[in-house]
Amino acid sequence: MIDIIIHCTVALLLPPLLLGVITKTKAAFAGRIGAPLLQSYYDIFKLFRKGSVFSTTTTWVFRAGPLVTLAATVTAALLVPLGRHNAPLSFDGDMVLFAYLFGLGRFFTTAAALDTGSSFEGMGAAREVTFSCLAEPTLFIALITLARMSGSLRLSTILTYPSPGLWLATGASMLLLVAALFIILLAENCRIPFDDPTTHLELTMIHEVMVLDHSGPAFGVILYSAALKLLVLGAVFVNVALPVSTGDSLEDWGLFVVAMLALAVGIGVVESVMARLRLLRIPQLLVGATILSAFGMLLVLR
Amino acid sequence: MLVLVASSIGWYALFCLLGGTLGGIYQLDWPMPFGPALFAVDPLSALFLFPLFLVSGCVALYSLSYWPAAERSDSARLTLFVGVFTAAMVLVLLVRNGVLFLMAWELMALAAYFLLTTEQHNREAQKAGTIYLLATHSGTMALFALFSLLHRVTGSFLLPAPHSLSTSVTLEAVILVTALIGFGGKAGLMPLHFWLPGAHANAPSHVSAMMSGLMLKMGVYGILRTVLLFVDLPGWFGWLLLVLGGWSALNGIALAAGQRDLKRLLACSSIENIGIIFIGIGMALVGLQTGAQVLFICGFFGAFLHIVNHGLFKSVLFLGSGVVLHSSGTREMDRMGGLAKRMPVTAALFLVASLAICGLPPLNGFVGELFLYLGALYDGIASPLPVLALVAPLLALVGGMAAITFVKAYGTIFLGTARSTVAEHRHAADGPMVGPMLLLAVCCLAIGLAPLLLVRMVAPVVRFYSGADVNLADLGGLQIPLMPLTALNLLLLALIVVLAVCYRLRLHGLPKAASATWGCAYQAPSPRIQYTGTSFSEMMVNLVGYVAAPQRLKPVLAGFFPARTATFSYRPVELLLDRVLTPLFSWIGLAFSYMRRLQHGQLHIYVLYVFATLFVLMIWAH
Amino acid sequence: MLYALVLIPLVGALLAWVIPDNRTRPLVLPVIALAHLVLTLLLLWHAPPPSANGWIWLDPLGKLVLLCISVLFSICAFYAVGYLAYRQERSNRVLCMGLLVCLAAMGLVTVSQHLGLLWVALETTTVAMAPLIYFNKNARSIEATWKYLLICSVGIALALLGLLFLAYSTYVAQRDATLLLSSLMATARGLNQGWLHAAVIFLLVGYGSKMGLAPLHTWKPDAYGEAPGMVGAMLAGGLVNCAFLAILRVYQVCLASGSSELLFFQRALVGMGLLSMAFAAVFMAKQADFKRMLAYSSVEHVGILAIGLGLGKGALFGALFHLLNNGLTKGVLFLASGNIHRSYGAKTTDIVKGAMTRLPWSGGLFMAGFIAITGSPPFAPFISEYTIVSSAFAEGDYLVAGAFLLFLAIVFIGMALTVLPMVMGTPSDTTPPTGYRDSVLMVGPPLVTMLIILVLGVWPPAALLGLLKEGVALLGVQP
Amino acid sequence: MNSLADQLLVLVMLINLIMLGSSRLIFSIRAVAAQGVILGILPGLIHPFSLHLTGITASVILAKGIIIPYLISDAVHKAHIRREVEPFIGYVPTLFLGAVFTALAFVFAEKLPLAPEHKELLFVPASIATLLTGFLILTTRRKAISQVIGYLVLENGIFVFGLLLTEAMPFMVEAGALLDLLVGIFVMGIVINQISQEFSSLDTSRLRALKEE
Repeated sequence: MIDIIIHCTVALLLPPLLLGVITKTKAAFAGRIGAPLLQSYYDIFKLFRKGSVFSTTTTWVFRAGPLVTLAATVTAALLVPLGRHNAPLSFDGDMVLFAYLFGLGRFFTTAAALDTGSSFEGMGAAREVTFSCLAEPTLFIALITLARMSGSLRLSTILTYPSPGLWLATGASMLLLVAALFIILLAENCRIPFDDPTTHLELTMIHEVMVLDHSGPAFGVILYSAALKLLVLGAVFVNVALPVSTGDSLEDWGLFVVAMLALAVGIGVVESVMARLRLLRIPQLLVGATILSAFGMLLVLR
Repeated sequence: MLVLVASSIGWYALFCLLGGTLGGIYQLDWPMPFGPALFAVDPLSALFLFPLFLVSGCVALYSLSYWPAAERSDSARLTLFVGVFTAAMVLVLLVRNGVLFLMAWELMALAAYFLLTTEQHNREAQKAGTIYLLATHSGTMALFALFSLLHRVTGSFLLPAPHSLSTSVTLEAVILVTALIGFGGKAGLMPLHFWLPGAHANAPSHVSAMMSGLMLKMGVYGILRTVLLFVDLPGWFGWLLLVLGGWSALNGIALAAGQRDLKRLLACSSIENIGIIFIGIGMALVGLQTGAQVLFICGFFGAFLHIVNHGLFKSVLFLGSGVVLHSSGTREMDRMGGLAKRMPVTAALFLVASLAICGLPPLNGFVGELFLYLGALYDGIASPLPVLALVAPLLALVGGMAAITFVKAYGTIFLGTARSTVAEHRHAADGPMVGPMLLLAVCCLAIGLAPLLLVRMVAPVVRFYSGADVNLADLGGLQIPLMPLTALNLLLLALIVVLAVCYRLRLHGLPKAASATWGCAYQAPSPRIQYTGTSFSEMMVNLVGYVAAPQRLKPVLAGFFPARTATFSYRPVELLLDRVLTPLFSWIGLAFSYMRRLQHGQLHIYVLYVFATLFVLMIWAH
Repeated sequence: MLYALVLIPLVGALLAWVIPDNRTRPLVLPVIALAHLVLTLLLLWHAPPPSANGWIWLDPLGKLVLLCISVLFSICAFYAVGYLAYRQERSNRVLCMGLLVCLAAMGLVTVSQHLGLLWVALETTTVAMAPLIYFNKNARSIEATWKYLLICSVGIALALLGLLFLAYSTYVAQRDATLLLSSLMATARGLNQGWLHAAVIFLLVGYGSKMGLAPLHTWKPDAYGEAPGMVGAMLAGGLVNCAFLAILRVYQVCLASGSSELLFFQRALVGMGLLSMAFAAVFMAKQADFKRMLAYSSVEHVGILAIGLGLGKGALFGALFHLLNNGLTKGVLFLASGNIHRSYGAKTTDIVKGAMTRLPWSGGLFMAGFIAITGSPPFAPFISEYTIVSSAFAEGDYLVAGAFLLFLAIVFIGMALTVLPMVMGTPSDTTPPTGYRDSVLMVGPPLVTMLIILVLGVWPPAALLGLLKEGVALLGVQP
Repeated sequence: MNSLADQLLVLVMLINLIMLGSSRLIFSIRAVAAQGVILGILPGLIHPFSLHLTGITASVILAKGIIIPYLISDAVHKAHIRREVEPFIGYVPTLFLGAVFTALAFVFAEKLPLAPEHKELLFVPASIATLLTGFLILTTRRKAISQVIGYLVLENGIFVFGLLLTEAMPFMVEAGALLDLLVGIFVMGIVINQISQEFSSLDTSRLRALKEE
């Protein structure tokens, strides 16, 4: 019970911090002081107090977009184990629902983007659906591989199963999976090298361009959902990549938060040292990730 | 109207049957030398009858306002054939005599032909009708062979009892392959799908709904019925179905993504859904053959649920496309836009169905796919060589592409602003046509929220195949998460509602403003600047260029102010039809025209033919 | 009573000759036709015993053909009244007489138990048909008539030689030549094999050319294409069936003579049948002239009949039933095509388009006929064709069955590509309107026929099935 | 008697060859008439006398020797043609083919068993040879009239064989056959007249409008 409360608390409160850490890391690389770590919280709060502008072309779909996305992401957050703790909700095949909830969110985000009638937003939406479509199989292959190792179909079991021992036994395969998952993490969250959230040219953006027309509380919701998504997918990655357990529940929670922050730093580092890929290259990278995960699966079968 | 009455009677009958023992048999002494005319209802036919009565009833209601008898002169013909079509499908499901089955089958196919060529003066519809008729009749020839072979094996024209047929390996293979050609062609399984997009696109929309939602399923029914006859099936058949299903699903949706014609898009997505159904059947058969019960159960549940579900949401989509067509006067999505403001109910229902067809929770499409995923995942952890596990990433890819397709369709049609003046000026309102659509969409949602309802209905069918009771709660360590699914779906809906209420309250206290869409500082935006559906899916279409292979005609631009006539055109190509079948036919036609010189009009050579025949026979007799 | 079958039409022919008025003369046709139909039904109900010398008797096979002919003729007769009202510009005396003489001869064919008499009657039909084909009196119709006359005459002459061979084989064996069916069958086992063999070949080629089996069918497209619709119907539904009856008689003799001869005959029939279907398939593709297309369809169905007979066993039922079905369906098609021809003044598909719009009834009937003739349920030809296929499968003749289905499919494709644009679609604006309108007399008869075909396909009367079974029994299979 | 019959049959075969080689239409018609007369005489030579036989002899001579040739030459006169058989293949090759066919006829006849009293006679080879000649004329000649002549020769060939059975066959059938032949030729004559009116020629190679492109 305590775990569930902590789960909810962490899931609800931690996400914006991750964004702050990433920004801070990037600022550090650029030799700037950068915004405060808690800047994202401020942003979101400020947005909730702001008025909204709605385009005259939009309909209720435009308004529903952020809300459905948030609802779907929150539901997904309930399914994924954070650290060594089981998720509040868990059943056989919950990973399918997990993946499809993101799909639902994406459907609404992109539909909302199209609702504005802006060509830029349409462009972003097209990219978003295409890239995530290519990313999806990778996720499933990786999850099946992990499921096969753990012999279970529940995310909670699958993702808490990896251990240092497993790493020692099937290192090569795990490495491939982690690489694939990291690529998925970056792609799904629209980070460099797939997308640059801070760019100033709408033509080259993916996620940010889709939400150009949102304002006020809705935009706050979007920011928050994005951060939550980062946390949820990050948790999947962290669970596989850093399978350390202290044995004590509370210490494990601490460990998880630290690991997530470390992941945020890692993302920040990647964003600082890499340039954004050309849009045409992105599918190739995603297919490459699929191949990596498939190869990892083959190694497990062997 | 009559169809409506009939379908309600059918409903009543179905409920009686569901309430009863599900084993009604009615026998009629047919004077033909093919044995008695046997009609029976078993769980398998009941499974198909359920969406059939539901959808045909809704379609009948819909057509009252879609094709009003007062305004359209051809409505008598249309209504007649809708009735014949429905009746023939019911017959197909009920008869247990091979010859009668063929009769009902062909009646259905012919009625569909007349339905889809209702618009007599539409050249494209005529062409599509011709292709359809040729394809379906050739498929019927395969069925001639199928039922003749069954007759050879059993010595009777009555369909053998379930699980009673066993024969030599070769004959079994031939029977299965003929069934696959005959029924698979009707179901639109690739590569026999070539007739489908044109046919569904050009029929009146409610007919398309019936063809796609119901008639394609008859092909599936045929395969399921054939499979049911055998004592044990050869292992390769399940795999073959699986591969064909996967191939259809992937390529079907790839084709759909590249379409610009709304109804063609829906038609191609039918190919995809049929593919998914066949993946399920293939999985179940593989499970049956290898003794993996979980695969068997998951495969069949997935397939059966999807059969019903697809019937529901595809009907909503086609009916919705009819409303859209009425109001915009075109099928080309790139000329539409902004319809959601003028017909909010239709837009909402279309959205529900789009979500369902993408398999997204909390709608019914997800339930069927979930079973398939579960089967695949279970194979992934349990089988020594988890080939079937690949179904999961495949379905994920297909699902992703479905999302592209339907975001594109929904976004370009209903969202944004009207792209052409044609779409703008037509009279448009929701009208009474949305009633039946609403009913179907509510069914979609109900099944999505409480899948147990449908699962209960489908369970007897699975039991029919396995011969034993199915305990979904525990399948070799796997629990089918129906209750958690309901809970989570409700949670999701509740969350959405709560968020919406909060948001609304929040907005209430804040300043609001309305303005034009942010055009990135562009000062003179026009509706034509919007992203088109074609551009939306272009990236994906390019990735799967081998199937969709659109033809692009780029104008050559010369000078500083190129002529206005230079336009860019984009046309999706049907690979099989345009690149293979049409050239093949013209080649054969050419070969035939050489052979036709035998009839050259010279009498004395004709006399020579007579004597040549005489000589040949003499020599042969020797 | 059997003699009345021949005499009534002859009296009618005489009447037609006597009546001077072009307008009232055609009325003789329906009167005689009705009398003939009533007589036929009476005979079917209660057949008189064989005549004294055994030459004349109506056996089940004859009954079947007689029924088909009589029904078809009645339909054509009523149609003719309507049709000839449109063709007042020329005398219809020869046409009416020819039709009636032909009916008489065909009646004689059905009751002949003596092969020689049968030959004479058949030759009479050949000659009587010639002026009918020439009704339009133009260059094309004369060419068609000439070709028809010559090829059929050569064929029928060969058949005569075959008959002589057959008679000689009895002569060699028992020093007493006979062509009486019953005595032939009684002594068939002792017949001289060599002569019998030669006889069978000549008879097959002879009657085959009359029936239109490929490659002896060359006259068919020309004659069918140029003759008026109802004459085409009588050719395709009457003459073909008479010739087929002759072949059935030969089959009976073969059956009685033992297995080797029967086997050869059956194989030859199947071979020629498949060849006919193949020819038809090739020639029907892209056929621009719809009447010629119907002719090739007739070639195809003659092939189906031959295959059904050649396969024997269960297929015999199909073959006999198909005889009836094909005759009636062809009747509908020819009559409807005649109407369309009248209405457009053309019979090529580049001009004839959208008949369903211009002539809803005739166009619809043509469409229905097309669906029926290609073996689609719920019409009767489906039943017969399917019986033949399934029996081929049942006997293990996979090759024959496969080829049969393949050709059916090709024929369907070819025919559909001609028929669909012609019937469906939009009429082109350039076609000048003609005086023709669908009238009861010109649409009613084919409509009735279509209904009969439908009933036969769904729920045939038990009496007919009993007749078919009796016929099958004569051909050696006890059902 | 039998040797006389054989000689007549040889004559029949010679007439065949003459017809193949002749270029004049009227001459061919006369040759057919001659053949018909011979055919009329033949049954009397091989069968014992009877009323039936007389009837046949009389009617055959009447039909084949007089009426039919008359009908044809009438048609020829009406169509204003005298000569030119106009073969598709030259006379010499046709003659050669005719010779080959005659030889073949003998071979064929050898294969078939004959009743003892017919063993010595040439009926079967003569019949087949005449049949084949008729066929040759039918396939190689251009004029409609020539084709009718070919058909007649064909019929004669069949009739030669029929002579073997004259006794056994009922009169009615024979009469019917003859009558049919007569009417057939009559109708052909009418048609020929129409052809010559319509095309102002009897050249059947002009009758080629009805064909598949």
